[in-house]
Amino acid sequence: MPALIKTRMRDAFIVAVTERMAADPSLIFLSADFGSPKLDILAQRFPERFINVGIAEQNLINVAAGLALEGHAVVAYAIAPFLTMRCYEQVRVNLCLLSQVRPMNVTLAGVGAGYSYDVSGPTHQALEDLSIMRVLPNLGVYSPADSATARVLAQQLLPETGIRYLRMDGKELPDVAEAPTVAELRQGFRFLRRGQGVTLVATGYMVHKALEAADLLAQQQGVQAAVIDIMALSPLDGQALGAALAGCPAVLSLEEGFVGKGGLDAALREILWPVAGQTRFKGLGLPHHYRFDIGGRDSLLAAVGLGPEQIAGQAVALLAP
Amino acid sequence: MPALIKTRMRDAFIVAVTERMAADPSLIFLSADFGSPKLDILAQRFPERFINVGIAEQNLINVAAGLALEGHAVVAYAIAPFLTMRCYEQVRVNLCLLSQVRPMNVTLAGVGAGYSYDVSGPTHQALEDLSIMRVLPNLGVYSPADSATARVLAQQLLPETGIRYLRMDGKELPDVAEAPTVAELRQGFRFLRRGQGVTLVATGYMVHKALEAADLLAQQQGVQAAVIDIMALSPLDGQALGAALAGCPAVLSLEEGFVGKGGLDAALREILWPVAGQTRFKGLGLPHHYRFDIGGRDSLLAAVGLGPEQIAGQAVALLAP
Amino acid sequence: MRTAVPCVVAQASGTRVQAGSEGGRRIRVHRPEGRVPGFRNDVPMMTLAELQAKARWVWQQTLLIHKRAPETRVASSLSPVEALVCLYYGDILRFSPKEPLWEGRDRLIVSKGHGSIALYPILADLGFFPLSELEQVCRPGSFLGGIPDPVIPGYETVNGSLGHGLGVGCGMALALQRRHSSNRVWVLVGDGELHEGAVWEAIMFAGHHRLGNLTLIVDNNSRCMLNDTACVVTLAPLAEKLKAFGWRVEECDGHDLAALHPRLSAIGREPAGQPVALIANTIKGHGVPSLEASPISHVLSVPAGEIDRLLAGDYAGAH
Amino acid sequence: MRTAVPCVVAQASGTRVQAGSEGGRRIRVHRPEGRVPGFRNDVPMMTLAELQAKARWVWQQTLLIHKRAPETRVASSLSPVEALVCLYYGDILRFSPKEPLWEGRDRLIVSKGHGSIALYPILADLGFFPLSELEQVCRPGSFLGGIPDPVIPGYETVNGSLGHGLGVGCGMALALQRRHSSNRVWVLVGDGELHEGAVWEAIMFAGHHRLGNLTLIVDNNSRCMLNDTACVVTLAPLAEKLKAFGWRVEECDGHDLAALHPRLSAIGREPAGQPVALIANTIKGHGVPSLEASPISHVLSVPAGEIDRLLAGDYAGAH
Ligand SMILES: Cc1ncc(C[n+]2csc(CCOP(=O)(O)OP(=O)(O)O)c2C)c(N)n1
Ligand SMILES: Cc1ncc(C[n+]2csc(CCOP(=O)(O)OP(=O)(O)O)c2C)c(N)n1
Ligand SMILES: [Mg+2]
Ligand SMILES: [Mg+2]
Repeated sequence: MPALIKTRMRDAFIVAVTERMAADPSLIFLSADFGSPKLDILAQRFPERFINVGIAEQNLINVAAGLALEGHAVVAYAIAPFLTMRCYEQVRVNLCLLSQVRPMNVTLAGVGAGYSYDVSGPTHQALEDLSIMRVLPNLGVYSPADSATARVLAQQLLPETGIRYLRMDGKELPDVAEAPTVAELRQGFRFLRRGQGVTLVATGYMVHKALEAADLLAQQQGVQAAVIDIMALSPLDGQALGAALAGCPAVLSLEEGFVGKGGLDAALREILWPVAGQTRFKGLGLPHHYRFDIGGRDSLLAAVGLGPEQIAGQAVALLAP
Repeated sequence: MPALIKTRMRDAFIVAVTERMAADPSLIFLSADFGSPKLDILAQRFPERFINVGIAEQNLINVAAGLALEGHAVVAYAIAPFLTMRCYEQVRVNLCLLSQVRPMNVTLAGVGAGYSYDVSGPTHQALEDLSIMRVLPNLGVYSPADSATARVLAQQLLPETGIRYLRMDGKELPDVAEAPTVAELRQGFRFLRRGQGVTLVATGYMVHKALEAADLLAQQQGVQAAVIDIMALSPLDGQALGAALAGCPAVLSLEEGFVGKGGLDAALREILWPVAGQTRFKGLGLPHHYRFDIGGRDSLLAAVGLGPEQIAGQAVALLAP
Repeated sequence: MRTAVPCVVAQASGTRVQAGSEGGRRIRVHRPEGRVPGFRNDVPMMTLAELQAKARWVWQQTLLIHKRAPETRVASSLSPVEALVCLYYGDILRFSPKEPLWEGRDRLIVSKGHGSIALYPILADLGFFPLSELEQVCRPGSFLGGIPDPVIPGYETVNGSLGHGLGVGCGMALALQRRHSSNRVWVLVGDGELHEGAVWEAIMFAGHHRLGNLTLIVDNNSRCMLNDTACVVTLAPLAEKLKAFGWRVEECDGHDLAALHPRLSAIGREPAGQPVALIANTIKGHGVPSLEASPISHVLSVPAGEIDRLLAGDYAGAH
Repeated sequence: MRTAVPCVVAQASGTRVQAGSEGGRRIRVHRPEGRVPGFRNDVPMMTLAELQAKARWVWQQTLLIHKRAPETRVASSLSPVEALVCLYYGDILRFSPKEPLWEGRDRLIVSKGHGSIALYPILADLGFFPLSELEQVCRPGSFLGGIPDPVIPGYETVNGSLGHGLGVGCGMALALQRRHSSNRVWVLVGDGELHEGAVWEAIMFAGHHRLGNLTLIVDNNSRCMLNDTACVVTLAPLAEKLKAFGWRVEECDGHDLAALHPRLSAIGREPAGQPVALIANTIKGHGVPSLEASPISHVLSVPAGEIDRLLAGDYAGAH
């Protein structure tokens, strides 16, 4: 395991974008009036290729589309719920639909996965994005768990034609592992731990909770839980994931988004359907309502049953005869 | 079976709204510059309570929210993809989120389910709406198959506090049955045909295709397929539906929306999971890309494997040992 | 590269004066010689009368398409006929029919896609696709749908959902500006389309960035779908609005080629320090009395018999 | 119904002149007697000096909240202090602390929710909730979050996502108009928030429907998040923009109570035939030198030590 240095995904991402901007003079960075100190560095280094379009997410997407049609690679940067929901139809029409006919390269980089903006209230929380972005054709949906993954995603994706949404956490987090390999990125998932009995299949911040739960399971129950990090919801190699889960008696999915609403749990239920008789499955995620209560992210998660102890408990229950 | 008179859902809906406006002086009808002859009648009868907000879907929702906060019941009327996607975040913040705290009564009435606007191209086709609206908390999602259902939905829902989206077809269709009962509406589904072997679980226009497929199965294969009409994706009584499907060896879901993306098939996979070992299941719907080709709706559907013969073929394949 | 121009409907012939001539005065249309090597829309220089004849032909073809495909939005498609004819035949737009995405083209975004069926005969006439395709509009297998999409050679973007074109045009204009291209971006919108907030985000952006290579043509037919725009949500005073957002604004009769062509032509050649809007005052359903008279012309079809009578009659006098 | 006003920070006392008095002249503030039976915000009539003292107290409280909860957006919350003080203490807004959704209230939508932490001490002071709650901001279990939500008594709508308030306000104003209510709708927005197209949809709608009971207060602190609004996407000339959309526009120094209060008070009592916008020219991070000086004041926190020094010093002279 790498050291427990905590970093922000957006910083790793922006550093990788900055490097790419040096290599690719076509790359333009658009922000909807959202920034960070690392972004200031980018903006100062490439003032001609950093454009703040203002608090106008619809136009963010449309300008990105126009630039992309003219051959620019574009990064469009904003707070995750606004980037995905305020301009959903712009993403649909001018990116997903248009890129089916004309080649375009646009990376939608959203910050604030799940509850990561914990004191800013539900408008700032991205609870629907995994589900709704997965619905759009021709769109990659990436959900890294750590900075190392965000960095290689940027390195991998920015040079490629295509449209993709990158869901980044808002908080400082330790890396969960060494950076994923290109092959792992391509299939959309990787094993963080091998195990037996139960597999915890998690995405984003829940990967951290899954690892904590796996520790608890090992310490308290003697169960070696496997942990899979889902880095991409689309494209996700369902065949490979199905094969990886073959023979596993119990699978828990973990997402910081509404559960039972077309996100990770739905993807897994589809993949696991053929072995449903042999494999027990339970999808864990956020219950289907908004929360106005204030509290640290982990206490918010614990309040809805997503603390590490609770996850471990669910795993035990799922394994029970 | 009722006579094969074809009617438009939106007409039945608007007639029911007009009746309700006579009974409820608080009810206001908002349109985003979208209409029909029946709507002209409503507008002429209640000129003070018909407001065309112009081609401004975001403001349509926001004005609806403001009126609703002041105690008005509101119908907001627009083309389905624009009503759901152009103002998705407005629906989220000012209806779904706000109505969790303050009582509001707003009915989002969208026209153009699935491919129903067949010659208007993909921007006018509602392919994502079932999936993405189902993701929003505090929102009812209704998908009637015929005018009779649309009418009773209006009668049932308009007096109730709550926010709901009604997905209506754009074409003239015959009624599939007598109007559903209130109990059926409350549980979200009803049997149109009892049968054995295979159950076709369909929503919206696909209910018509399911009935045609069931006819073919009866005639050509001697299989009496059951047909279930899903009238609501939220709230949908999963326990009742699970019980209704108990013991059924094969279930096909049919939706005119992207399949495998959190719509009807995902709901069913969740409901059927406990009996996955005994019940074979396949989700049918639209493949995950847009279509620019022109053609009647049925030929578009046939091109993606959703013609009645193809559905019947899928049922036979699912039943095969 | 242009194919010959077959005439499906007989064209009126006019005396040969140069395009842009107003009254008796002869105004030579600027020919952007050498501006871009390989300027490819080698449409012969047209007289005003020829432009008018072309507009008449396009008007007729639009009605004929509607006769075959009543799903098309005919009233919406008749108001921008002259603007489109000016752009394509009036030596304004640079384009290449055999290479629709030719780098040296000017970009035309038809944001009011539903109301641009008039562009089908123009694109066919110019060789973007065979004229015979006009017979297939809205038929299975055709690429010419009720609302045009970028699968049609000559269309840049996805149309059908209103309010997107200007924002996308901003991105294109910015890109062209960055590479010092002399190409322009033209965006055609409906007046009702200006209700959309996304358009105002783009108007604000273009004004701020002084996108002088961007032109907005407002097909100001003063109607949206259900009624007059003034009754629904008024846009007046439109010129003042746009000016307050940093745009240069011009306004003229959108059906009078003698007024319209010089304006568009001047916009097309003069470098501007700010984005330019041309408010083309038009009539929805222009030339079709039943459409002109109805506030809901948007959703009306013209019966085949009426189209036949109109085509037999005199276009210029129809309103 | 109002609770007594405990002073967490000592208030400056002023000579008793009536609110709205400018210089030496005494202008009686209009008291809407009998307009609505049960007008409940029985805040005692205040002198200008008392209003100023109240503004100072609110400013201090806002800093103290920020000291305890550095997540709060302090720069954004300091610019609208005087506008909020006028509305609540200046006999303008009708409200009922013990019945926050009292039918007879005026509606205030704080569309720039993030930048309205200054409203917390006001609402507490007026009795919407106990003053002790101010100690709990952003703490687990509190309803006072980093961005206020309608779970807070006194807040009407969901805040946090910019650009929604005016449209919702249009719906409310329409409803009030329909039932001939004399109540008004006030909407407070940031200048950067006006980038959002949804706001312009609402501006257009309000202008068209002549929503004279709707007032927009623009907290024109000339900065959005990353920079000066003029550098990002300019809103100038803002008054001209709004006028072109059918609004009456007023403009004044948003920190000068002697100028601001009479304006707001007049808007609040004069029936208008069109929506009214007040552009309150303010300073982001008002009174905090480090914030005033930085174009990215939006994202800056003020260290506790600096807050202590500021509270010991002289507010009025701080800028
Ligand atoms: C986002 C969106 N909302 C609604 C519609 C439905 N619609 C199509 S055309 C139209 C009226 C357009 O009026 P205008 O922009 O004035 O164009 P015109 O046809 O008059 O040129 C409407 C409301 C749409 N296509 N897109
Ligand atoms: C829809 C949306 N986009 C982006 C943001 C992020 N954001 C929060 S405050 C802010 C700047 C606001 O500037 P302004 O409206 O001028 O308000 P001020 O704080 O200056 O009063 C931004 C971009 C948001 N909250 N909502
Ligand atoms: Mg129009
Ligand atoms: Mg500001």
